Amino acid sequence: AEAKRYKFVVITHATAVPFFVPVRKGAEDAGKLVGAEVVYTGPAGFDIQRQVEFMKSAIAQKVDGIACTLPDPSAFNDVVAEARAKGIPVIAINADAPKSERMAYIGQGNYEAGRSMGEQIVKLLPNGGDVLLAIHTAGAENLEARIKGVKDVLDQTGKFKYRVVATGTDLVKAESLIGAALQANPNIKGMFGVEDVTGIAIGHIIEREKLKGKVMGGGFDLVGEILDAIQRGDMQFTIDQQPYLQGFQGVMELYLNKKFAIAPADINTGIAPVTAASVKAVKDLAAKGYR
Amino acid sequence: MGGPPFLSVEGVSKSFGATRALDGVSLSVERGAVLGLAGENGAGKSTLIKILCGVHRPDAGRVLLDGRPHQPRSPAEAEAAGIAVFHQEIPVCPDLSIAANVFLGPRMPRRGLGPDWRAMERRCVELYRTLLGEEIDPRRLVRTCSAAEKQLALLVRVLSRDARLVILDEPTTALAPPEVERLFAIFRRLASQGIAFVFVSHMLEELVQLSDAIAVLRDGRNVGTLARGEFDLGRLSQLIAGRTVVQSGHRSAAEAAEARLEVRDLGQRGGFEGVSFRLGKGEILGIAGLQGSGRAALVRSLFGAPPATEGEIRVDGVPTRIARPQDAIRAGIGFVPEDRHALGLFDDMDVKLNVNMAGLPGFSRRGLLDAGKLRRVAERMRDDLSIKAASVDAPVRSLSGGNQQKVLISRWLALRPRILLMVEPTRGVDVGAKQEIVDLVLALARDGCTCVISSSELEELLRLSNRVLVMSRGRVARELAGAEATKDRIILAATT
Amino acid sequence: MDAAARPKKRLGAVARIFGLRDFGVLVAAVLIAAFFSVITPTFLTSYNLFNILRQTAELGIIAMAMTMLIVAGEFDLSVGGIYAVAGVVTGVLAGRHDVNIWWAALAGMTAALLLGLLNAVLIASTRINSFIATLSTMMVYRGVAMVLSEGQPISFRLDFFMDLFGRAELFGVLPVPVVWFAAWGVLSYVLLHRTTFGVRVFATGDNREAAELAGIKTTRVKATAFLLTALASGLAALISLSFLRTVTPTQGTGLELEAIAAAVIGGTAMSGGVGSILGTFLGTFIMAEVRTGLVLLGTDAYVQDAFVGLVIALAVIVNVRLSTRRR
Amino acid sequence: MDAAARPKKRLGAVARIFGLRDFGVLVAAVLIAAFFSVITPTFLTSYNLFNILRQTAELGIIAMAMTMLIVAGEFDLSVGGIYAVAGVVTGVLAGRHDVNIWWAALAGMTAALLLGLLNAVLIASTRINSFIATLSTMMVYRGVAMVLSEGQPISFRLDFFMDLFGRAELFGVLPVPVVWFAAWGVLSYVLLHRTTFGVRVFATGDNREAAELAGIKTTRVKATAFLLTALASGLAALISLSFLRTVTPTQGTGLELEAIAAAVIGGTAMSGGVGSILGTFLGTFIMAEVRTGLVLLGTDAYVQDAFVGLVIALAVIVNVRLSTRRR
Ligand SMILES: Nc1ncnc2c1ncn2[C@@H]1O[C@H](COP(=O)(O)OP(=O)(O)OP(=O)(O)O)[C@@H](O)[C@H]1O
Ligand SMILES: Nc1ncnc2c1ncn2[C@@H]1O[C@H](COP(=O)(O)OP(=O)(O)OP(=O)(O)O)[C@@H](O)[C@H]1O
Ligand SMILES: [Mg+2]
Ligand SMILES: [Mg+2]
Repeated sequence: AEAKRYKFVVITHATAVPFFVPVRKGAEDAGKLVGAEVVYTGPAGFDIQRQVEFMKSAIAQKVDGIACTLPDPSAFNDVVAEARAKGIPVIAINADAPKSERMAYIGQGNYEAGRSMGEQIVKLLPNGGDVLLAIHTAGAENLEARIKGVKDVLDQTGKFKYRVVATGTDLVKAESLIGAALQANPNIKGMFGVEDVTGIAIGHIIEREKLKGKVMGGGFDLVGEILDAIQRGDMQFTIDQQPYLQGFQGVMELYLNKKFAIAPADINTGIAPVTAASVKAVKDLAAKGYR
Repeated sequence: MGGPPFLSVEGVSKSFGATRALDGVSLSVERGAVLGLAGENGAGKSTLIKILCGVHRPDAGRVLLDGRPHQPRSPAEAEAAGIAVFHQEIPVCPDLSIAANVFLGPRMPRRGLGPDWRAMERRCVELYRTLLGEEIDPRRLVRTCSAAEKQLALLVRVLSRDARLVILDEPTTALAPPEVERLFAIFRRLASQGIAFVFVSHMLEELVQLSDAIAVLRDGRNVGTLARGEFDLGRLSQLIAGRTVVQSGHRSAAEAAEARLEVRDLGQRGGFEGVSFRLGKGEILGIAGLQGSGRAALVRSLFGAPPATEGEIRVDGVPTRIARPQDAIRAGIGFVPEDRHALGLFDDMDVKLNVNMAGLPGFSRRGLLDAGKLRRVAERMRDDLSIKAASVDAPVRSLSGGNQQKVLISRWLALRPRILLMVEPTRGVDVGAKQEIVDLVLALARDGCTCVISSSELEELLRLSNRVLVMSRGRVARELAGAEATKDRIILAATT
Repeated sequence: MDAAARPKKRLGAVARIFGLRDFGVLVAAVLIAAFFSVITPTFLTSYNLFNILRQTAELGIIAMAMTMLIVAGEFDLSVGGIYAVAGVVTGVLAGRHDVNIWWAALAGMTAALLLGLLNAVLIASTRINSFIATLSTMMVYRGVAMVLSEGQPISFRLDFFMDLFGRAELFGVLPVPVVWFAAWGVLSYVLLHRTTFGVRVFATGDNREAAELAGIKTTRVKATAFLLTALASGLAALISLSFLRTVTPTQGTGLELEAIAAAVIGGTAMSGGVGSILGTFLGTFIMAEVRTGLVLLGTDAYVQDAFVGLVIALAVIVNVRLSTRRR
Repeated sequence: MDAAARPKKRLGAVARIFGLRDFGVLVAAVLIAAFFSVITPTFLTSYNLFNILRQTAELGIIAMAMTMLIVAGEFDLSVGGIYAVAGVVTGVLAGRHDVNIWWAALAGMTAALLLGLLNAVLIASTRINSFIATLSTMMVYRGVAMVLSEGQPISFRLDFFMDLFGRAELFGVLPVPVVWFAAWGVLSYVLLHRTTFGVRVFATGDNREAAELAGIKTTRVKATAFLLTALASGLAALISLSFLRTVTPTQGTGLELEAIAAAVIGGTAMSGGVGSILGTFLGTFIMAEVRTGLVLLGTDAYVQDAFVGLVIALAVIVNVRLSTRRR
């Protein structure tokens, strides 16, 4: 008989965020490769309640597998269990809830990503000092986890004083507010954004104020503006979670599980941060949506 | 009679900021008596009433009800003390039914937690039947009612409260003579049962007809209380205005003149039909009729708001399509609507903009607003019409009712219209100002402007018009020219 | 010139028959459901329909209270903030300080009511527009939720309380949030459409001065409506935290506009004085069925919200058309 | 009983002197500035003040157009969506398809105007409330921006265009967005307060039926105001993309409420018929100075928005108090 065309659903917690574009591409590429239908969906902005509803809808459709972010330690336990009970495999990508019945986790934890940013900062500023941490939406769970990771590393050294600025998702406002914070404290030795918006803003400010080399800069994710800033030398690094891999492997593992009953396995997608040394290679791929 | 009066007001004063609305007013009402309250616009009548019913608190003085101090802190308290008030501004809730409006308030009949709609509706029908001799649908939304029907609903409301003191602030401005007659009969009957009335009106005939005594306010002071027998129309109008008001005369039938406005078989679905007339230059046509006779709709249709659906309109012999107000304005037609607040005035704007609103295109100079011309024209109109305003920069809402009305009329006069349409041009305006407006219209006609006036005040209509068109159920019931037109003939034609 | 000035048949008698006023929105809801049922077989399953109802519970509870408030002539943009504070207070006490969940929930509800009271007092004492007043309290309340929770989500252990408010399924199928939704709906319906308080609410929003002159204490009516809205936000927070076993300080962002949209789809007039609980229920349902239907259809993530917007517009137009024709 | 019924002195002559109408909000703006200047020395530096002005340019341009629209009696919640579409259209053409930036910008502006036209037509033809109508178009437009950009930010190469709209500094200090802001401000001021069109706008919002009877085509007035608002959103998008060299499909989220808030802080009445461009300018400035001041103070990230909310409420209260006393 003709092999069944599988239908997999990929659900992320904020589809409007550029970060997830490579996740989507990875998932869709994997789908094409194995001849499965891949539907990418989820709430536009962070909203647990709504994300649960997306998962319930997927269950209602009796899809063949779900790859989804689980950005809360317990909110998704029921719905994941429900899917599993109905024979639908569930794989966590990007954000994990270890206590849920998800079969595997593919990604790098936000907290770990934050820690790796913290380690970069310590490397850049071995003597410590005042640093600025920027976040676009205070209280967004994944971002808070990253901030916490950064803080924990910095606290361990005992040499850093940090301040957190919340800017909103609007880039104009972000630049302005981070600029103001820089004005308020001329001793600042570095500025680091835990997502793309503040990351881009930091790159722009260092360029405009000609602070290259005087103030260190770092960001998150492989967006063009940040990579440009690294190439110019205005910023020193950005943290990459290889989101393409999260989407790609998520769908692959679902497929393999469904087709050959291969048990999904955890994959750590985290690698060393992108710095001036590696930026050139990464940039072309990022423009194509792979990184 | 002996004993203290039922209601006595002793030296009551009230100021709003710099405006002294009431200045030591004293007056009293006996049980079973009707006290008329007269005075110019802004004399303080409504303010006094709002003190009696707990909307405002007096700055000085006191009020005694039944010999005891009466100081309500809210309308609910006043109602509990046996006072029912008909307010001048006709405060209804348009999206509630007639029954709900009639019974609205803390004492709305209830069954358990809920309102007892069935009882309310039944009583509402009964009240209309016994009080007005009318059959109504109590579930009808007030939004769909005409001004007169709203006024009647609030009157029914006031009369249903079993009050000891009934206060009526200009209750008849939208009503036709037969309705007024019927209401007055009810007021008299209730008075004979011992209920006290305070009755405010600018229609002196009504005041004279109904009141046992009339108190006249001027600038917040009681300038005299006249007992029955002491008052007549002339004396009253002099006391109100503080000067002798000369009533200018009725104009003779029209001189033959070239046709300015011709209307043939005009009709509007649900409004009126088959209306034809021909008006000469400088002629004044009065339109009479009961509420719902289609008279206001007819006048509005000549301004395209909304347009007639059948028939033809000719201006100066030229067939003219009037689909919207702009068309009418272009044809040299002006329109003074019946409700100056809802349809005429821009409350947040000053006098000069209100005056010039219809002629805006003429105030653009090199793309910018010509502020100098705006002021010049407004000041000229103010002087021509003797509008009393601190300046043309004063907000229009700071003017008295009569002066607000003059502002509205001046808006069209500034455009030198060939035809001026008016509905209830003197509603709620005091005697002095009323006469000034009448004079204004007559002068306008002398200058060759043709006027169409719809009004429920027959005296005024008769004083103004060369001819009167009486409407009944959407059709022209009779056309009365010159001396033919009398009050009795009009009422007869309107009611049969 | 104006819709209101057009001739209208007297429908009095018809309008009072319950439900006919909400005919337009009912038609819209059914049409949408029919559309999705034809296109995707999963739509018309009891699992999916209960899922839609479950999903609307929180929004619906708040939207129905908001309806009362809008009918009374005010808005509350701070509902999302209150929802977050109520959840966070409960969460911090029960999840972090091991206070008994019942006491914690009581504290959460009390907090919600206090915030509602603050709204009411602010608007009554300053008479500033409630749109802007609650826009500012929205930001303040959200800040409170952030500070109290330290920006972190809070999780709970499983408990009977959770079952009662969010997790149990009556008769094995009916999710308990739907029961709460229904209960609050009946309560709101009775309050707004079957009590004299409801009449006062309509009168206040219809013409505040007229209501005052008729002896209605309109400030008190509005304050009560603000409190009820806050209460609804608190209840919704308890249902949400029970169902998810998590609260986040950012929860309920954008809820205010959705609640207003649901009410308006259901025929509530933004200018006050007109509205119905049944209409709002249907409005909430429409929003949820569109969302779910689109997901079942596999609509692209980027255009889902766009379609929801489109359907909101269509539903309002259908409702306005059908109602003006009948009035 | 009502605020409007309170005693009011006739200030006629005084009111005409430009700006005194906006006295309350001016006082609020100055008080806030004084407060921050005392507490933190960096506040009163030209760098910081220009930074504040630069930061307000986009919001301010939109808020001033929104003021006209609110004065005319309508709202536009879709400004953020239009802002995003205008930016994305320009970005996709210039950044991805190498179209000349000037043509791309023209296309972006055209798109903005078309979306504004769509709003105007929707509201004029269906007469549904503009709040709900533009709430739905907001979602639709945002979806358009997402689809066109494929959800990704788009970057530009540096260009003379960028200098002209966003990056140049006149005389070495004055950022060019501030110049655009000022130019648009003067234009809006003249349009609203110094032309017959402005009088028509006020008349339409003050009393629509009376305006119709005075021969004003109120539908056309409203449509023009919608178009101007869309134009402002487009201009703001060009400034933003020039300054940032980046457009994102999510840019401008929440802009609509900020623009309304700025207008209302500046004394614009939500019910139409009252408002001023200068007031809105000051309102925008207040919002920005508070945000910046709080950052300079080193306020906790979690409570920044809460303080902004607090100040919005205070500013509106101060303004309402001062204006009713003077009117
Ligand atoms: N709420 C108010 N606020 C400010 N001024 C007021 C208020 N109410 C009345 N006034 C002023 O008080 C004075 C008396 O007004 P009032 O309404 O009592 O007059 P009136 O005799 O009823 O006039 P009319 O015949 O036009 O109804 C007027 O100058 C009016 O401007
Ligand atoms: N809010 C207000 N502020 C100042 N004066 C007011 C206010 N409201 C009413 N007035 C004044 O009170 C007086 C009575 O006005 P009101 O509009 O109540 O009656 P009116 O002018 O006779 O109109 P109508 O009979 O059509 O209701 C007028 O002098 C008016 O200017
Ligand atoms: Mg009066
Ligand atoms: Mg009057």
